[in-house]
Amino acid sequence: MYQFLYDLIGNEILAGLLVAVVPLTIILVFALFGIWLERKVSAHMQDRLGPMRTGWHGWLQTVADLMKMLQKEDIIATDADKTLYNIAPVLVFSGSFAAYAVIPFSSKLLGSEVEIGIFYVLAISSLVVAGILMAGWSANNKYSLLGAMRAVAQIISYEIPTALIVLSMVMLMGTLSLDKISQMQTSSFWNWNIFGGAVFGLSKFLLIPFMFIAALILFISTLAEVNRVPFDIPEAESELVAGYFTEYCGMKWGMFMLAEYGNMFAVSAIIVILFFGGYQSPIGYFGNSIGVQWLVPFEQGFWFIAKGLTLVFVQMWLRWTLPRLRVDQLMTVCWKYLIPYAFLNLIIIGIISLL
Amino acid sequence: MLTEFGKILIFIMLAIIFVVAVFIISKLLSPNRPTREKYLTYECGENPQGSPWVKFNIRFYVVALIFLIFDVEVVLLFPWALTYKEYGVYGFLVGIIFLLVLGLGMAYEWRKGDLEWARPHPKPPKLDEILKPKS
Amino acid sequence: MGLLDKEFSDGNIVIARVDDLMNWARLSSIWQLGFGLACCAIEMMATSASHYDFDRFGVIPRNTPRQADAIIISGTVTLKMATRIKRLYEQMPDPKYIISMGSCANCGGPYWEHGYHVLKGIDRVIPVDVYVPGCPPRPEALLEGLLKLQEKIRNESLRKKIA
Amino acid sequence: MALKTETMVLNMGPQHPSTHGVLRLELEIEGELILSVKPHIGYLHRCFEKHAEAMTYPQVIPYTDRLDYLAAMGNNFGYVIAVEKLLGIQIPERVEYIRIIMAELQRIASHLVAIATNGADIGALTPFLYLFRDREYILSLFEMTCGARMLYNYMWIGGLSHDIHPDFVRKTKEFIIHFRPTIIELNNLLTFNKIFIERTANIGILPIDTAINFGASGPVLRGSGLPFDVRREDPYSIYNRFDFEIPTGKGLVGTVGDCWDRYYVRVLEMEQSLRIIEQAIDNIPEGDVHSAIPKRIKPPKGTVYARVENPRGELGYFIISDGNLNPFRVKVRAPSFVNLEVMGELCKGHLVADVIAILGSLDIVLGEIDR
Amino acid sequence: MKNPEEIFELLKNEFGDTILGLDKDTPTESIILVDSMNINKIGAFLRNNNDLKFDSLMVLSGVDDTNGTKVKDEDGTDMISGGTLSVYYHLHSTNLKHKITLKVSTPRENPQVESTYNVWRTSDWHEREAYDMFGIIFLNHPDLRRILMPYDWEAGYPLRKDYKNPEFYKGMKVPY
Repeated sequence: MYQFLYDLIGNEILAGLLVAVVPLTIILVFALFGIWLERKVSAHMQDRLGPMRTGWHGWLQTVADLMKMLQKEDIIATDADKTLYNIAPVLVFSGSFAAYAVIPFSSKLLGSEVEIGIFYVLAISSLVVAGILMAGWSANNKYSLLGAMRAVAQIISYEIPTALIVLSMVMLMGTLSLDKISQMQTSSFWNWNIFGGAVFGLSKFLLIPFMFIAALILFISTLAEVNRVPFDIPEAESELVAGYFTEYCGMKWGMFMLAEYGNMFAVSAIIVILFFGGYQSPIGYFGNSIGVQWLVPFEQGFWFIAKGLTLVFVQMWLRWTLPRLRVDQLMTVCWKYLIPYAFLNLIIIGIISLL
Repeated sequence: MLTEFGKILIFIMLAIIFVVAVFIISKLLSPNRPTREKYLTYECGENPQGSPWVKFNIRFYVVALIFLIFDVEVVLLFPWALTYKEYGVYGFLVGIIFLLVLGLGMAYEWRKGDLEWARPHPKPPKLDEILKPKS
Repeated sequence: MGLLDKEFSDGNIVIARVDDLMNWARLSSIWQLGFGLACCAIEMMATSASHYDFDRFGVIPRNTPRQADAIIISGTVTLKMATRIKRLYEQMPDPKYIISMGSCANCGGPYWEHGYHVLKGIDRVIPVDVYVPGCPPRPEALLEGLLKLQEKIRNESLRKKIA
Repeated sequence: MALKTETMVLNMGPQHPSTHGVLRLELEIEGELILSVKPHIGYLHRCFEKHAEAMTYPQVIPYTDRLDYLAAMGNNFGYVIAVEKLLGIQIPERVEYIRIIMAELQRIASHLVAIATNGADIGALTPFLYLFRDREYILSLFEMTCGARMLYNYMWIGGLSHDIHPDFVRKTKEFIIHFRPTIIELNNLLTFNKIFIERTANIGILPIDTAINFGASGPVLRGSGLPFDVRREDPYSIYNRFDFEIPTGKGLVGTVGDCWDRYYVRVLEMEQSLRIIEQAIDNIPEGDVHSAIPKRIKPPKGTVYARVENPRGELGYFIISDGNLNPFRVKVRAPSFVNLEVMGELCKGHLVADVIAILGSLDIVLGEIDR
Repeated sequence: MKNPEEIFELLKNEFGDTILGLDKDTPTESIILVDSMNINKIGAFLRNNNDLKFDSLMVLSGVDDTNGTKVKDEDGTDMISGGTLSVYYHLHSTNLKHKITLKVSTPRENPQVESTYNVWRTSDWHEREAYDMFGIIFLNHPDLRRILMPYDWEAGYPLRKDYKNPEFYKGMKVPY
């Protein structure tokens, strides 16, 4: 993508900018669609209709919300810390958007083919923690302070199981770059990592159960990292009024929402790449069969977004069924269950990969 | 020449520009009527007693300890994970020993009880205690 | 239902169209402050439950006044509570609306004569946009009150709001 | 290694998503642990007792509706029994049966709201809407008989305002058939949900002697293990003709008297109410509901204290009459007012999230706390 | 299972003259009159005695029995002076299943009653409400302040028969 644009306009910075604009639009469109989907999914799960009045089945609802938020007055409390208060949404959004630089939407559409793909994603996602802490502390509100303290403890401690699972996948794959990982899981869904990766042989069948466990642990810990129920303790509506963004109003709060949905898709994209074959289609490409080569990247993009959306749907599905955990139960789940299991999983996958 | 990390920098710059642009648009469109009460901190409709900026024990010691054991370990293990296959079983054993030592550290941590978060210790109200006249 | 459910009959100068767009955005996503006082609050919960579903009109309960557009004063306002409601109303960002639900909030309701601690109507403390009669008003009455508020917002002009 | 930390006073103030109305809890917290809880009430004090002194006896009934607005039938029932005891008049059988059915239907509707808000406070939002859908079913039954959804003014002194609708009996039977599977669905969805149990078991344990001394009643007292129910202890109207058990907390998942027990007692009580309705719905005798309503109600000088088993506990009316048309003094013993006193002792040593679970399990209604 | 007469006899020979009397004539329940200054001792006795075991105070209600003389106030409304305020205690035993009602009277000008805070903890809020509504001071009650009315309400005690509404409270007009 970058090369193609660079030949087109010649100037590197402009080409880089244009390459960056595509994931930004994808995130924006996804956030609009995601918020509407969440309200419709929650409505139909709860035996009601959800937004119906703005456009057909309310598909314009999020557009209306966005434009209404633009008109809301911006209030910064007198004894809040102004600079931190304003920097926090910028940090949170750029933290979650930067992860999209290395996510390959299709073989052609890739922000930057930097070698340490997944390692960079782990590093940049902890920028969000700093943003949340700033938001909570600067608003000088007791509820946002409690929400921020909980968020810090939760996201830092749930990064560890994520890192361990990513480590075990890297041991198998032998590379850090997300693009190469997706390329390894080509042709049919049987070669996806969740079914033991592309190499055929005994180790493939031995790996399948541990791959399922690894996918489950990664899903749970990334749920916690994105603050989704049952781990949405930082912004627990029923206890802390609105958690760390209690004092934010109008578009600043909109940025937190955008970052949350952006994070949700980024996290499900990583699970899709690591386990469900990235942008590879499960049943082969239609473009190849009818010989139209330029259609293949679009198909890959379609498959990638479809898989991402199914995982986002599962996250939403969990939100409207499970109650919320308490802070200390959340920590016990992470330290006493997820980390030891991820630990053992790592060692066993290492042994199997040696066979 | 724009390196790979240069592209990532452009990504982050774009994010910042986008957020600041949205704030500016919102500033243009939104009304602004400051009143004293509007800028008081929100506390469920009450006057907040005392400031929230107090010394807050976020149990940083425990989080830092666990973070040290594991995330630093993971950082060290990434290069090992990429290259251990060339050295066969011995390469693998090197990593495993490193992992087991750290596993020991975690077991010690667990046994010492430092993995406990702020757990509620409920004290069910005993009648005779309550009815003792307030000394 | 087109994008803007209001035809462009009058002279479509750009200001009028931007006004309608802004009004349409404001009216189709009124976020109510999740806050109930008395019996009308239970009726408000029944309205946001599956049978009558407030969410069809884009109304979701937000818990903090900073992110709310409208307060539905559902129930009897006592003197002790009136000062808090004034504080909450003040803390809401600016384009904000008030629906006074139930005769207790409208004018003191059954407690008008001997209620020494009851505020005789919330409009003595905050400006009210829509009054919903009834004790407690049926969910359909509350929905009709919401439609009346949306009607009012549709004919508002953004410039007067900002100026 | 205890870091020296300052305590913080957090106001879970009148406007809070899960204080069930306008209750202010002043929490003194250190980090997340709670040192003390001080409830502040009075934000909904609507001067019921002053109105009762200024109105005649029948005029007070609509005000009793608005005390515990989730169980309006139960409030009417209590007041009406107290005045009938004072007057010493005889009530026709048909009125007794219809009153029992209405009170039990109201108990199910009120428990549905209590369970729904308790679940929603802990984060499970979907059961909240399923239970409100079932409650709509009961509200349509009430609307069919007395025209109102929530506040009915239905039970008059000596009779009823309207007779029941011709196909009320058929509709109630349909409701019973519809409602039994939803209780099982509720149990699968929420009651035995691992996270819900984790959040409510062994939280807010109320031993039995403290509960008695605090005067707690209803599911709060029965959750602690004492099978005390006014319908059984001090039988009023014709409750002694029906057989139903009194469910008590047995500590299935945690210790006896924790939040989960109080919650589960309410679920079991809904089944018992269904049993009572089934026994009563088939043999409602014929008769006129307006026959025993006296034209002018002037009770003799004297005092009466009558109590009724409301969904939240023992609702008592203490009426002093000095012989003329208006009652001299009406004092309401509101069960939520008494149950809320336990809050101060119950929450010590818990986390902020547990206060919400405990408050949800106490199931308070601010209308009758502040009167 | 004891009826009020037996309980009255038992209390009479236990406490002698502080039990003032028993009136049985008025309908539906007989009331034991008790002196206001040692309701605490009587309560403790009622709770701890083995064949009484009144372990639960159902309701504690303040009453303004307007038996004072009516005095015309300067703006024409009548004020009651003299006479008594009384407090009714409804007790009941959960295991012996019997009920009893105590009545305590105090002068209207300086109403003082011993608090039963450390006998039945439920009387904590009931006494605060009686103080809030009638102005009855409960001695050695830990924090006797208003419970239902705003804490800074100085227009007197609302449930007294001669209570007049203040014109304004914090800038809000109180009467209709």
